[in-house]
Amino acid sequence: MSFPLLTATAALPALGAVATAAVPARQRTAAKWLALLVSLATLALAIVVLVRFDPDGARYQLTESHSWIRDFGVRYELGVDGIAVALIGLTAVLMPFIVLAGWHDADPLETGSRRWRPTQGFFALILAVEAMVIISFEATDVFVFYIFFEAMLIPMYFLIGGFGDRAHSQGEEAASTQRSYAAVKFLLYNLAGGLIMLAAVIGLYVVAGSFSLQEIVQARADGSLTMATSTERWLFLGFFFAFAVKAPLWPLHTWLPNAMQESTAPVAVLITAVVDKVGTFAMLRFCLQLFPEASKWATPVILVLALISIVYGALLAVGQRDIKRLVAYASISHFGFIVMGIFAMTTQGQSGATLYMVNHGISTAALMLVAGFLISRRGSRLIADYGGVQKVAPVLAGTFLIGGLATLSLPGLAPFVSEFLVLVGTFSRYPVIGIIATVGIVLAALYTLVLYQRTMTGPVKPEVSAMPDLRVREVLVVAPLIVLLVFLGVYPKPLTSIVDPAVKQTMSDVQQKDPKPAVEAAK
Amino acid sequence: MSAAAVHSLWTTAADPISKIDAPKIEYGQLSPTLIVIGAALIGVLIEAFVPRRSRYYAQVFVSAVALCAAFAAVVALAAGGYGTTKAHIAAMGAVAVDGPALFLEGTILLAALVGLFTFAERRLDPAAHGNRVDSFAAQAASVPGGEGEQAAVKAGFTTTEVFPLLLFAVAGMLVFPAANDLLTLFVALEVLSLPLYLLCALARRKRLMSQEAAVKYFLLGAFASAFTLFGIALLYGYAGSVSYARIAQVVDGTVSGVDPALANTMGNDALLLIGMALLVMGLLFKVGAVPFHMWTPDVYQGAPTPVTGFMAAATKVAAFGALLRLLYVVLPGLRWDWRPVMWGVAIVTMLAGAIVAITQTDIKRLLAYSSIAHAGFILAGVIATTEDGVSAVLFYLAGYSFVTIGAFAVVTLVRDAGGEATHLSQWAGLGRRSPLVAAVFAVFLLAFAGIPLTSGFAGKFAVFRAAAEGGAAPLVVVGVISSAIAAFFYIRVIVLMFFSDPQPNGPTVAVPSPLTMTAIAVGVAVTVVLGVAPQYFLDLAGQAGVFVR
Amino acid sequence: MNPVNYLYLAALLFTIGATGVLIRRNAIVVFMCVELMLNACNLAFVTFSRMHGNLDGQIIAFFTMVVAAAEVVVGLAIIVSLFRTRHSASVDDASLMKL
Amino acid sequence: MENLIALLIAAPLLGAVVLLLGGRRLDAVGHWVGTLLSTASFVVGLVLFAGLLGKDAEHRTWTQHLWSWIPVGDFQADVTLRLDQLSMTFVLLITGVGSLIHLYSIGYMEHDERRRRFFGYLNLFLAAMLLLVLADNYLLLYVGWEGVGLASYLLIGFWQHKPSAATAAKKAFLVNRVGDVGLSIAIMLMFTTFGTFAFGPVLEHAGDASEGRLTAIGLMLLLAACGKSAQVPLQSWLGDAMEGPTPVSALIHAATMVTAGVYLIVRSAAIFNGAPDAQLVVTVVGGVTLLFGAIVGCAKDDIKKALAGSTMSQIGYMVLAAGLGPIGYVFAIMHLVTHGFFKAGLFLGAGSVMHGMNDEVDMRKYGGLRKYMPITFVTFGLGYLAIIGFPGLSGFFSKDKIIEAAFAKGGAEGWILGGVALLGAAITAFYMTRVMLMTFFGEPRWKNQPTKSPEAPSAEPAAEHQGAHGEPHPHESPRTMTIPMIVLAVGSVAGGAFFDVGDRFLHWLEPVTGHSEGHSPLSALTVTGATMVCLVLGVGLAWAQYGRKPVPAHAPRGSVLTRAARRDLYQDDFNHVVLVRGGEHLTRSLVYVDHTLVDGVVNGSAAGFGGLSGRLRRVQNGFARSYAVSMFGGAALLVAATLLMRAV
Repeated sequence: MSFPLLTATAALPALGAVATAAVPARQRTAAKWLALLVSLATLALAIVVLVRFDPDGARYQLTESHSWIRDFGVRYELGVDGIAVALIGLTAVLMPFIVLAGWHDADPLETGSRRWRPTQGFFALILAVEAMVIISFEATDVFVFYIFFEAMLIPMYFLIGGFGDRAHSQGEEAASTQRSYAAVKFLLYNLAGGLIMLAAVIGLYVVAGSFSLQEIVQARADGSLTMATSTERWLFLGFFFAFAVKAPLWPLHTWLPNAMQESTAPVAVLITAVVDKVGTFAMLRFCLQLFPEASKWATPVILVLALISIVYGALLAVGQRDIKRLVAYASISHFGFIVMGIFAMTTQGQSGATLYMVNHGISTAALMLVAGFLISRRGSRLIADYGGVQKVAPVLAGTFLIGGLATLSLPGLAPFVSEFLVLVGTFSRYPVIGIIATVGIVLAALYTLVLYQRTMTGPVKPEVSAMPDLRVREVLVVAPLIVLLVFLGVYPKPLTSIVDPAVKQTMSDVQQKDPKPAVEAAK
Repeated sequence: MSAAAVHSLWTTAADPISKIDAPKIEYGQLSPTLIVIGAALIGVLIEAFVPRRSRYYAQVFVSAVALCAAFAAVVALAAGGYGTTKAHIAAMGAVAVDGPALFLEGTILLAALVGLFTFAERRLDPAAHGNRVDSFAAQAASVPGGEGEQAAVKAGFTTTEVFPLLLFAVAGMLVFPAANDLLTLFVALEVLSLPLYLLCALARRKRLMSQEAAVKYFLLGAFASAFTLFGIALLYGYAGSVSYARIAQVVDGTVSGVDPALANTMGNDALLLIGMALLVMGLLFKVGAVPFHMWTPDVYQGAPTPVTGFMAAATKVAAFGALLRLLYVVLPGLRWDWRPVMWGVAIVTMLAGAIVAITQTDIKRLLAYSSIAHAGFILAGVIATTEDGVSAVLFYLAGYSFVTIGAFAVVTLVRDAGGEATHLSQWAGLGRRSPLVAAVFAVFLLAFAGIPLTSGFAGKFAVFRAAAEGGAAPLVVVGVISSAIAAFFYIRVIVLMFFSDPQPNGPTVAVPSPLTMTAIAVGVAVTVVLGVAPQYFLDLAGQAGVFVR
Repeated sequence: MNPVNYLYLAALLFTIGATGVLIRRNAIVVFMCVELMLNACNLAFVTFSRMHGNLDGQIIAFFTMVVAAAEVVVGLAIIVSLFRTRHSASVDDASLMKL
Repeated sequence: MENLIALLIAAPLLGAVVLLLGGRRLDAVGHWVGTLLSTASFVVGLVLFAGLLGKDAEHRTWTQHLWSWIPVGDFQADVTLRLDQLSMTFVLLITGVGSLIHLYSIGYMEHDERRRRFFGYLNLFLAAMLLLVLADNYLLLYVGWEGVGLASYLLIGFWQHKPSAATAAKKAFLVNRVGDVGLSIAIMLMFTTFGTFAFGPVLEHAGDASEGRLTAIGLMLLLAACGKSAQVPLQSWLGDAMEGPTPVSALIHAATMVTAGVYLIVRSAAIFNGAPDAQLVVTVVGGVTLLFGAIVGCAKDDIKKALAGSTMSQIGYMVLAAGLGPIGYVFAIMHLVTHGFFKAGLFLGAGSVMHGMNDEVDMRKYGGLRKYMPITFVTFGLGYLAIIGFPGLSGFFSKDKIIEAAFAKGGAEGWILGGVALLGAAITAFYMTRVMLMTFFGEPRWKNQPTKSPEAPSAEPAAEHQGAHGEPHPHESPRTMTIPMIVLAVGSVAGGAFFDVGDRFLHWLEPVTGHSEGHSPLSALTVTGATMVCLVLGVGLAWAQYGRKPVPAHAPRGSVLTRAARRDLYQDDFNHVVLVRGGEHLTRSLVYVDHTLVDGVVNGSAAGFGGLSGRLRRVQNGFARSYAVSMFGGAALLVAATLLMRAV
């Protein structure tokens, strides 16, 4: 019995969360450092996973399997394929920056008893989320995945509802009500999705008699398990609904803007860059593999929804007055791309989608965290309250611009690679949809540059005239992300080489082949 | 009526006297019940002979010992294989000793033990005139606010009768799910109900509400048991017997030795169906299923909180046990008649409970409605009519009862000058004041909401899965939807506790004695264990899934 | 005379009792109506016992009486204490808790 | 030797990185670093050029494979550079002109505190532009393509504190993005058609693909070209782009970047050859833009905007030529190069003039400057002669060839295109003469009138020479500025002849683009003659209007056409009304929809449950008897239902 690496990767932050929560109220800073160290250690473990993972090896590697709840046919089964490795990597990479960026976000206000320890709670919750996200990337047992997919909501919920931007335009009272509204909305949306998925999960068990992803896929392959078409479709819809809420796909997206708007920048990053990825990841791993036929059946509708998300999200981003809301809608547009890539059912599309998950994570993190620094300086989220910042804080403005350029997927930065792959992948099977989707490219440029112009350029507003430039801690947060963006934009091969085999596998599970070019000779 | 017939009546009536032989009772196998009843009687004697100041301790001691002993007996029986291989009918066919019975008895006894701790709590209320007081009226007979009461309080009286009453109720609950003929069922029903009626009336604070709760509970309960009894009568009329086995045979038509009278009544399905409906209705009343639920909120709110907790937990367990046995042992032959009806009841119960709870403003009423919704979920499992269904329901009940007691125990802690602060607005910002209590309560709420890694989720999953396998997929969908609705108000409370600022003159959290702490701790422990590693208990419930008939 | 008639009588009594519970205000009377329902049940038991020619029904009737007696004890205790508190035995007055 | 290719890009890229990350400590030397590195790149270019000349025409294509970029299934994008005659030409033009303008900027930006960053951006531009022309596949070209877009964005908006500049930058980027969409779709089409998008295989097998697909690809490429090269209908950004510092206008918006579209079309010759319809569209776009730019150029009083219009029009010539197919490709590039010289020269001249005039850009406030800034006058004048196609100067050769080719297209098309080209030549002569006269001849119109204080106090250096107010004192610019002007002037004088003699340029480029002699219905001499006539007409007209009688210091209302031309033929207004306003309405309404409809459904359902709950809980009215009623009813229902079940 070898060392349970995957379990360790998830358990470490979990234990870290407990430890952090246990730090006495006085040693606030200790808690912060502890959290930072734990996240770094997790990163180290994730790197070990990355190293130990052999792209050309078995479908699922580093597998663990133990009996858990026999009566429910549940086994504690973990295993990673390339896609999972990539996303675990993303999570582990982002966490330290999230912790670092949120360094002062949870310093307690005066109110509350001496036992009230918001700081410890904040970082403990963040680590808890990390643990649950990682394990849901690792789970190859539907039930295990479901459990953590759902349980994840609770710490997220407290992070959103419990901690918000310090200075708030309408005062603390309004702030807290809006916060709890956002938190409740987030929870109910996702819980509803999750519960509907629960029905589907039970249905799956009734039909398949097992929760093990591999077993079911195997059984379906060798024909020992057959599903009635209607059953498969219902189950697929049950699963997809939950993931579409999480992703979030139009028209189930409205929780995201509120959640991101009300939560602090690091938490917002946690939501959109990490937690939401579980949704798209699950589409790729569970929807497609468990219900290939139904997936193909649903593809047209889903593609249209994705297309709507792309255009709609971008257009709304253009119309926002609030920086964070703008980023949120931009993310909705990007998630549209991801879903489109997944259901384009081409190698390029799905690899692109996976890369997109990673790159979008990094780019949004960069943009959002810088935006957070900006907001924390002026104490307002409204675009209109800024102007001419680049004059007083050139570094901040510069990083902000780079984050923006990444968001509009400028060639040379990572997101371009994934976005183009998604487009090509979609185009090669559904040309019209692919072409319409390119509208998203133009709109992305529009909302990003308008945001930059309104906040950073023009005459210096008096309120921002005294704004300090990025501090060391903040530079430490942003610089590595930017380096990553450039590196993955120029040399994404390490990532693609990990992801490709897994995608090919998925393609064969769905019995799909890439369309052949019209002129073979050229190849 | 012909003379011959009359004469025969007399003769049959007169004849057998010489033939009566002493009944054969398996005292060992009935020991749990007997122990509890014995302890209850001792409790009565204590009330009679032990001096007032030492009564409390004596009562608590006796009750605790009795409950533990009874539980030990249950464990011993289960270990002795009475739950599985040696399961059989004891006491001349009156009481079944089998898996479900033992499992439920065990659950009830543990719940009762935990409940007992909350009953015995004396630290929460400020000491009156130097005497530690519990949450029961100093002298139930005295008029609220009258000088009689003041005198009683001054004298430091406490109603230690609650402990024997508790034990009697427990005894009834132990027999209820094990009863194997309708008469025993009825008697057990009354034995568990009557003490509860009284306990409801004994609150120390808010006595008017307490008495009102008692009256409502009593009248409606009596009303319901009248229906039950009439149902029993009709079934007896149909089958000519009240023993489950016999009735089942008659229903299946596999009965032997059909005399003309029986042949006559057997033909009359109306007797059977109406009787069944009325009997089931009586049980549905106890579990608080819509539309027989209306007593629940009022009684839960008015009764002393420890009683509410105990009642909500143990009564549900016992009643569902009886319902299961009735439907699985007596009426399986009628499945196609009662299942659709129960479908309706389950659906209405789940939805109504969840929806009405949304707008509740009193924490105890909120929990009452949530318990209604949960009754609906459990019914979904009952309807499965598979072995998995049985074990799922058993598991659910086990998990649910401890969460409930724990939750109500927490409610007893949050107090202001007027006693317990049960209005939701008073709970605002509790998380800031005392994070621990709020966190614990949050855990219970999440368990109620069925969030994964809590017993609530495991139970819900088991029940829904059983229902789905039993071909009740629509029920599962409805259940899922109503859980989503229900989640809303559980979340509301959490929001209130953690995200809204505490009110200036809000309630304080009393520091309880180890008793209540144990109760809550047990609740949390069970919630987490059953949520994370439920396998062992699922095995237990699984083994206990078979009824003897 | 056909024993079935006794059943009709029992059903009638039961219905009367039930109706009484629904329409009467005074707790005592309501309770008496419940007792009436129980007695209706007893009648039914005895009748069936007669029809089937076994004694179970009669025995149950005795049990019922005992239970009813116990119920009376408990019930009167509660109702009386309520009456002493409110100086009224009306069921409708006891409606503090609602919604 | 192939391995030097990467060095071309590496040098300026390094410069960009160093200068942008270097921080203040580099402020002192930043500009020299930048200039040095771009010059280094130029030197490398020369070396490679020599190397190429060393080989015979067939083996003048070198590739350097650096690394595999995006390998996903059949989708294989590599980072490979390709140096052949075509890209070599561009490399020399870019690095050469680029270096000169670096040098010029040293003086021009002397007093700008952010000069270091300016040079960083310039280097960044060079790197991107070189990548664009050196890329070996369309996706890599796309990277350079957007890279220059970014650089142009940064440089147009260099004076970000001016809202107008920021807006202009944003506009340029957005309009270009529209074009880029075309490029990306074209690449996707290539991938689905050929399974690859590397120059080699695609161009080689272009013939095998159906004409329909080729046409589609061609049109998409054209869309891209329109965006980058400011061709109608995507030309609107170029005028505003003049908000940038003048060296930027010279380098990016005259000499190099804006010609990228022409490069793209010529590079994709094989595709266009297979798609006549696409070619026709290209020629039409070229022709229209040619006139559009020229007309706009006639009406502008802002010297830079006038030149911008001219740029548009000249690129129109190139595109037109490129659209003609093999008979035009070479001349398109040739005109591109010569235009690079004289237009850059003209812009630098304009910059020098502004430098001496407190950043005054309104030509109506110039006049008689030849005495004050002789070098500028001479260089500018030579550029002027070159552009109008004065015999013997570079413009004469390149433009003349294009006009011939246009006629040579044959048929009605040929006549129309040729006519347009001729007309264009006439108008060119007119507006350039106008610029010349208004600026350097006539009475000084700037005497004893304070010029408006420049919008960018820190920006244009002249502010220091003169208190921003008070009348300007025109003076010659420092040497760092004049030298580049002189060099470019030489280029614009000699370039054409040098290329034309013995068809040097033709032979040089033919292996890449291919060439076929069209047979024009008119003899070359006739065409040249016609061109001369047009030229004289244009000059004469301009002299009649601006030379004979004094120029009014304030613009007269002017004819309908004039007013239309001043407002870019209302094209911007159209955009504003249709796209901007419409877009704003769309987004605003969508925001509303999202809030009320999409979100409303959710909140509504929540509220609905709340209301339902509120209504249901009233049933719980506190009266025991009503509870009993519900129980009784329930019992009745239960019984009824059970009996019913049996009945059915």
